[in-house]
Amino acid sequence: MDYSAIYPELILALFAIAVPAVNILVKDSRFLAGFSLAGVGLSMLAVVMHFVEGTGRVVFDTGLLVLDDFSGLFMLVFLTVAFLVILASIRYIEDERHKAEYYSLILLATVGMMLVAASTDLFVLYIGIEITSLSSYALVAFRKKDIKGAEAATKYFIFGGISSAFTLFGISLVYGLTGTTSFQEVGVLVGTLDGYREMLWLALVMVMVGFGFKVAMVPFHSWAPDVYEGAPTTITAMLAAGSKKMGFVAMFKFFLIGMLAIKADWDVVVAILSIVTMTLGNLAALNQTSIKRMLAYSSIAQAGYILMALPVGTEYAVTGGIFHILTHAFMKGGAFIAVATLATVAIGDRISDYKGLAKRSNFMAFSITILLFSLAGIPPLAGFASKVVLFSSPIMGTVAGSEWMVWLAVAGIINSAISLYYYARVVKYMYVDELDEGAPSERLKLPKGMAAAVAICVLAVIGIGVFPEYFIQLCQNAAQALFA
Amino acid sequence: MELPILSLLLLFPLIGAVITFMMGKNPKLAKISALVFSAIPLVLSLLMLTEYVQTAGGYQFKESFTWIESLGISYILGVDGISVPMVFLTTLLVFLAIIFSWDIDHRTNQYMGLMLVLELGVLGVFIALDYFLFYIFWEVVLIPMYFLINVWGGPRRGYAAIKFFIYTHVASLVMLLGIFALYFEAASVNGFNSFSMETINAVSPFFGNTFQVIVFGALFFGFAVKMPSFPFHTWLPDAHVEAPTGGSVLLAGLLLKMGSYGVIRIAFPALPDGAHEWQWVMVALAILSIVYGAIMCLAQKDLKKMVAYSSISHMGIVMLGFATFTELGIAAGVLQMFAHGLITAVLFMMCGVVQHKTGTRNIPRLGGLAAKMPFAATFMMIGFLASLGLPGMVGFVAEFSVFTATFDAFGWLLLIPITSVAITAGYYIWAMQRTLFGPLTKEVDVEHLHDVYWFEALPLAVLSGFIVLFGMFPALVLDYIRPALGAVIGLLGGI
Amino acid sequence: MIPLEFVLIVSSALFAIGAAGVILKKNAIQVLMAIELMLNAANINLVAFSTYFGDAKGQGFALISIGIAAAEVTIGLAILLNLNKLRKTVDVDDINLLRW
Amino acid sequence: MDILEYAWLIPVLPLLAFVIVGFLGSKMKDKGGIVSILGVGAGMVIALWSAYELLTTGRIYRDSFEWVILSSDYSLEMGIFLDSVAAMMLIVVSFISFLVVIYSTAYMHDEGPRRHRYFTEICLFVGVMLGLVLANNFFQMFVFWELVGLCSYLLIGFWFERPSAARAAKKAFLVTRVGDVMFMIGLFILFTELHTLNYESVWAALDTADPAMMAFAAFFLFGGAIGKSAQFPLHDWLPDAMEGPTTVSALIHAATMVNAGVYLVARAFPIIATSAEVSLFVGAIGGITAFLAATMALCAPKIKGVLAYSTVSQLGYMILGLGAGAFLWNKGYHVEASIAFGAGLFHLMNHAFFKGQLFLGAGSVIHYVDTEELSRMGGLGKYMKVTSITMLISCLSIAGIPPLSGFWSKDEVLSVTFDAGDAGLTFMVLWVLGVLTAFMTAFYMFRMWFMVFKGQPREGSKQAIEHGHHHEAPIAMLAPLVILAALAFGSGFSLFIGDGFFGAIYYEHAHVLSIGERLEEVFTSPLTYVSIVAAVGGIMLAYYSFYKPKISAEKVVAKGFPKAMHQLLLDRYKFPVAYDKIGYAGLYGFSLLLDKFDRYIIDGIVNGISAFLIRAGGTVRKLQNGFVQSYATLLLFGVSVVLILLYVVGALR
Repeated sequence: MDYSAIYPELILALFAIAVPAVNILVKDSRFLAGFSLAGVGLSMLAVVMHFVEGTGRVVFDTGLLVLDDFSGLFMLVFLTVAFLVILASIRYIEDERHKAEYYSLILLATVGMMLVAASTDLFVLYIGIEITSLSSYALVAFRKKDIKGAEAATKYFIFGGISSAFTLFGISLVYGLTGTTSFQEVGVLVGTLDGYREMLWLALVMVMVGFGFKVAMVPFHSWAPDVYEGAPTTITAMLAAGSKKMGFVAMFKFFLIGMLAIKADWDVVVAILSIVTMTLGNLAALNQTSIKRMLAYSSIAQAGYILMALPVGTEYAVTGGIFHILTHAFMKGGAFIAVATLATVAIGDRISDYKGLAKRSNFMAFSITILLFSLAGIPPLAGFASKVVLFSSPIMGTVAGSEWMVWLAVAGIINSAISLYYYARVVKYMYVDELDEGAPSERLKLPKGMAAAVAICVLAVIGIGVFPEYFIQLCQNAAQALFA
Repeated sequence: MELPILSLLLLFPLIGAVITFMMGKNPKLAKISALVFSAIPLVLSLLMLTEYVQTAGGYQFKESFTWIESLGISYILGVDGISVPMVFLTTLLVFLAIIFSWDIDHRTNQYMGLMLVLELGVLGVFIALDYFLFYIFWEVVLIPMYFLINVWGGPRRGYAAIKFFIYTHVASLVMLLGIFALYFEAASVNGFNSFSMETINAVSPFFGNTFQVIVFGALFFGFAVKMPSFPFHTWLPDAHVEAPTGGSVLLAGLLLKMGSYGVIRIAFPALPDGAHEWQWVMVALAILSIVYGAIMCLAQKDLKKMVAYSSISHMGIVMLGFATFTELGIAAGVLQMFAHGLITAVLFMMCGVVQHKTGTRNIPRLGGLAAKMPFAATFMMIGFLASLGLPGMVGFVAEFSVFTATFDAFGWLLLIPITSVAITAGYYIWAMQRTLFGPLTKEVDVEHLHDVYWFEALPLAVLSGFIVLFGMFPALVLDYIRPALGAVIGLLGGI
Repeated sequence: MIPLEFVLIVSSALFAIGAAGVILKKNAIQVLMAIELMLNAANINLVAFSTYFGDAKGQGFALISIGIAAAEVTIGLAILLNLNKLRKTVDVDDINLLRW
Repeated sequence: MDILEYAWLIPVLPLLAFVIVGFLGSKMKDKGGIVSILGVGAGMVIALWSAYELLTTGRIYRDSFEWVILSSDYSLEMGIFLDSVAAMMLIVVSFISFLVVIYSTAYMHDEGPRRHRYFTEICLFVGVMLGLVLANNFFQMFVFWELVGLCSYLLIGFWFERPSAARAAKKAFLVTRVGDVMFMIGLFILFTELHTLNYESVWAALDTADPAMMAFAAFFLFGGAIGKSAQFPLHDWLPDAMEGPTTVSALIHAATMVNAGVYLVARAFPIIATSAEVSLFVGAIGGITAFLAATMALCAPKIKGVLAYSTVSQLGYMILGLGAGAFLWNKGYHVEASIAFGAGLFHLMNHAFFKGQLFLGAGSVIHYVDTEELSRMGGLGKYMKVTSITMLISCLSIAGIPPLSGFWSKDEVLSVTFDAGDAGLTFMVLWVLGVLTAFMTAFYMFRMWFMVFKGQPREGSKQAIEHGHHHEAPIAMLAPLVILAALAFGSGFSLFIGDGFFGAIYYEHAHVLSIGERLEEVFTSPLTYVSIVAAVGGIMLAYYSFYKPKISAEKVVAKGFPKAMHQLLLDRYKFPVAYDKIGYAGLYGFSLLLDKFDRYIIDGIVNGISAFLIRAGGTVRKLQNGFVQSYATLLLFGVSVVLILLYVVGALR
């Protein structure tokens, strides 16, 4: 039996299991981190091999899991995120116990995401989501002494439970309506179910709840700010950059393969949801005092942008969506990791704590500026490049004839203009404002690993921004693979 | 192969900016490096002026490389008679502004670096021939200006900076949507993706009418905010009042030009029908801006705010010239852009000088400066007189021709904007009477009132020289502009 | 044999009860149990449909999801225990440090 | 060699002096006085030489180049167009400028370093004024027109630290600017109608052009003249302009710049003549101005004030003459028209001389007594012989006593106005006004002269005399006085030189008369005696009220209507108030209103939007109340909403 399709998942899963075992032999936490990094690296290698060999679409025997350009790309994204998070965590969780479990959980969560990316079947997808959810519940609660962490975990868990229940129920309905759970077959069959339209809608919405919960899509978003704020920042980074993206993968698969036949039924509604999502996220972010919470809301807004790809639903739009997911992983992940980094050198997560940061660490101030401006979509940064593709897709649709799509683009640009306000505010604190009297002013000594993680993100953001061609290609192939 | 002047024009400010930023330790060195790296583009642009073949028309010094193939985006640079004067203006003003800011002692390296970044952006806007590239430079300009206002600005700088940043950002985003629409429409005509201006503008006749009207609206909004045209102008006075002098000089001298440049370079060629449908809106806004801006100037107590509003009025003249759709009008409009760039630079430098020496820009509190600082007074008068369109100074011919074109195109409608000629004289002469003449006032510290320093006098002198030179020989500029207009006029259905 | 509708009605009712419980119950443990109800409602559906279609896929999946649910409960209880240790309460109305 | 080939040097030499003085003057010991004399003098030599050439040969010299090509069908040229009219202007401008510059070296001596600025600006003025005269097209004329305006502005504000001077300068600039705007409009009309602004091309194109538009063009061009030549209702800046140094008043505001308007009317004469209405308008403005200004001069308290009003009044005469001419031409009386044309310019020349002289004389008086108040002078005759006598000559000349120059030209103007009266009754009225003006002119000039030079010394002159400089002004000041006085006496005799003035300066039809014929024509017409009587009557009245007080002016204006009238005249018919009302109350007030609008409405909207968004952000944020169950509720609620949406949209589709 050919396992080549699931090498990446297998490798990572094995490492995930191995980490605690290794911990019994080697106590050194750095080694653990290195070990898990190696796992991530190997798994990445496996994916990259697939791209290098160009072995198109590889199917795991019964066809529940595939490795193609789409899943491969997302596996890379998830693995990169995991890599950065682990890299950043080395210092961040130094003083905690159970490091082995921490790393192994991160790896497990990643495996879950990869399963989602690879799945061709609702059930498998559900399992993948659950694996990720369960491990991230634990990760959010990882700091056992931290009240906020515990609260965040509780909320995350309860909300996650509800939404997964919804999803499961929805899936059961889909199964009941079509007698199958494979996206392809569902996609073929939904077109024929005119009698059960309403039933189908119910199923669609219920499934959407679970995915919407992951991507923090309004009205299933309310957990996100609290959890993002309460969780250990590295984990927040993973949630924002990893599991959120997993939600999108699920949505792409479900809506654009499974429900494409009845797109006309849901596209406007999803469009409305996307607009509401981006608007609400941005508005709420406007006057936050905690940078983590601000970033949380901003990532709700970003989710709104990416959701655009669904109602537009063209290959070009999906390319844009995937591209923005890709860049957002770096921007948001980088931003949260930067916050975490500063936390390790006793700079709180109040925005006001960043006053005159440029004086104390030019590198951090510059990196955060780049990341935030990229989030705001200022050229020539990655965020701009991806937004260009994403926002232009509804215009393409409009020019092609469906006028209502233009409002998506309009809402998009208005929102990114609004978002500029709170991003620029942080920048102003860091660069324009001077340090308060008596505030510590010595230069910061940043932990190497975290700095490296941040640096990687910044470089990626600039690099993708200036030379997006290759990445756009990747996303295009992925989109094609999705629609294939 | 001959050297890629345009790429070098962009390269040197970039390098210079990086180097200058690094000189946090040594302000003196930072200033010098900024000076050098702004001098090189100036030399290059002079070289370009000589190399450029006026009669040839079309784009020259073209460079073209594919950049983002899958989206049809390429790195295309080129200049024609419209952009050549702007490029020269840009390099000149940045160079002089850097000299003028010689006494900046707070975060000198950052200030100078930002100036160079600004130069990079503005130059890029004027020489980019790819819509995507154009937009990138267009946005790049915002960031240095945001910091210039926000770090070195006046008391309400925070408000002004963010207002400028977001207001113009909204405008450019709307413009971006318009560009997307153009891109896809052209793609559907051509059958292949391309952001190249020439490719898209070439097929503009095939664009549907309603399409053109809507998209022109989007683009024009973007440009009207930048110019700025009534009623989208309110960010300008705030930005100017708070900005440091060097910033104001570049803001009024160059950034506003980007708006009108966009109209002539993008909106007209790409959407001729749209332009025709919008003609009366443009005319109305232009006339409103002219008269409104002029009258607003009368009311201003703050010298700098007055100058800011005068910019609105004068950019309105540019818009009016363009809106005639005649060769005369457009040529005059472009000339007016150039003229306003030179003149307004002098005016804002003078505002800076007054602020510097007397500690206030409040006209009623000033008075009798001519007695204590004759040179400053002379420069101020040159600036004011040039700005009110005195013959022999560069502004006059432009203004005169715009109004000629207006009468030619719209007849007696001219009577409304022409009033501004008198009003403009009114507020300038009145301001002169109250600031330069009469007895010295108590508010001003008479003892330590000092005439202009060398680093202030030098740029002012150079600019004044150019104002008179081009005032006596407008042909020097017009001969670049006129041959280039054929393309635009042709698309607009003229000639 | 029991018609499909009946089963569906039961499962829907169960799901509704669960949802109501989630919203109304103040004790986090009870909320957790309510969630379990919702999950099981889904499972009932799965089983019912699979018998209806006569393929085992559904039942197999139901089994898996029960397993997942079990894991979920475990983690949930762990989290709540830790919460109880820190805050001396599992009342959902007491936990709103994180807001706005 | 043909001197006209070098005519371009005429303005260039003074401008050269301007540049030299401007940059190096402060170093020179006399602050550039000599250089200016040389520059202006050299210019004058060439000017007079070429004028001689032109007037003797009667040829016309043209030269031009394309200054700037604006577009395929619009281009602006710069050039030289020299005919007899230009020649006459050249003589007047260059010669008087030269004398004034010489005079200034002495008069401005006490100004110290400031003379540098003075000479710079004077040289600039002379240069651009000559450029204006040389112009071969209306655009070029406008360019220099603006520049002379600038110089006038600068020189009026020479003592800028005096608020009054600063204010006067501003007023001069702005009021004339209103005229300039009209001038510009006129240019636009011509430019767009005829696609050229060259004098001759325009004149040639008139027959084929749209008469209505030409009428508008004429009207607006004349608007320019109204501003520059201080005609009603834009006349009020000139009296204030006396804030400048007296030399400046003499040169700019009496002899040269203010004539530019008349010169413009002369150049636009054919255009004006195309429309009877506009011609009538021109004449009427001229007549009204002449009359109003004369009335205001009657009781002007300051010596320069009297002269200023008299200038306005005399300019009115010139405009009246030209207007009458245009009207006559339009009505077909071509010969009379050409005489009228000549008459206006004839008066321009004569006036330039005697008014220049009067101002310079006034200058030397002020130089002597340090006051401008007539009421503080008196009895200076025996201390300033030269000044008093030369000024007496000019007074007689301006009053119109034969055979002095003023008599000839004023008489001509009045007679052509009378002729025009046949064609249109309005001109009859204007003629009456003209005669009354003549009477008043004689009166106020001699009122001034008596009050200054005769009677008992009042305190101003007392001090001056006691402070014991019993000597006249220096020679540099006296020489110009004498020369100008000679011209004020004799310039009228140009009627009898060669073909006579009207043989040289005319429109289309030369009007050549032998001396005898001329004298006959003049002294046989009853009109001549009317004006002579008016003049003599005026002098008599002045004599009896200010020299041998039989009539007391004070008593006359003590009460009743005369008092009110007197006050009104001192208030200059409330014109300054009206200007301020328009300027401050009207425009400035409106601008303040608009400022509020800008602040609170337009900017208010902008700020309102952002404020709204931020407040909305606050509310949205508060929705996040931290209770997980409310989140769950939101979720359930959301699900139902989405479902409903699906149904709604499905229904709509």
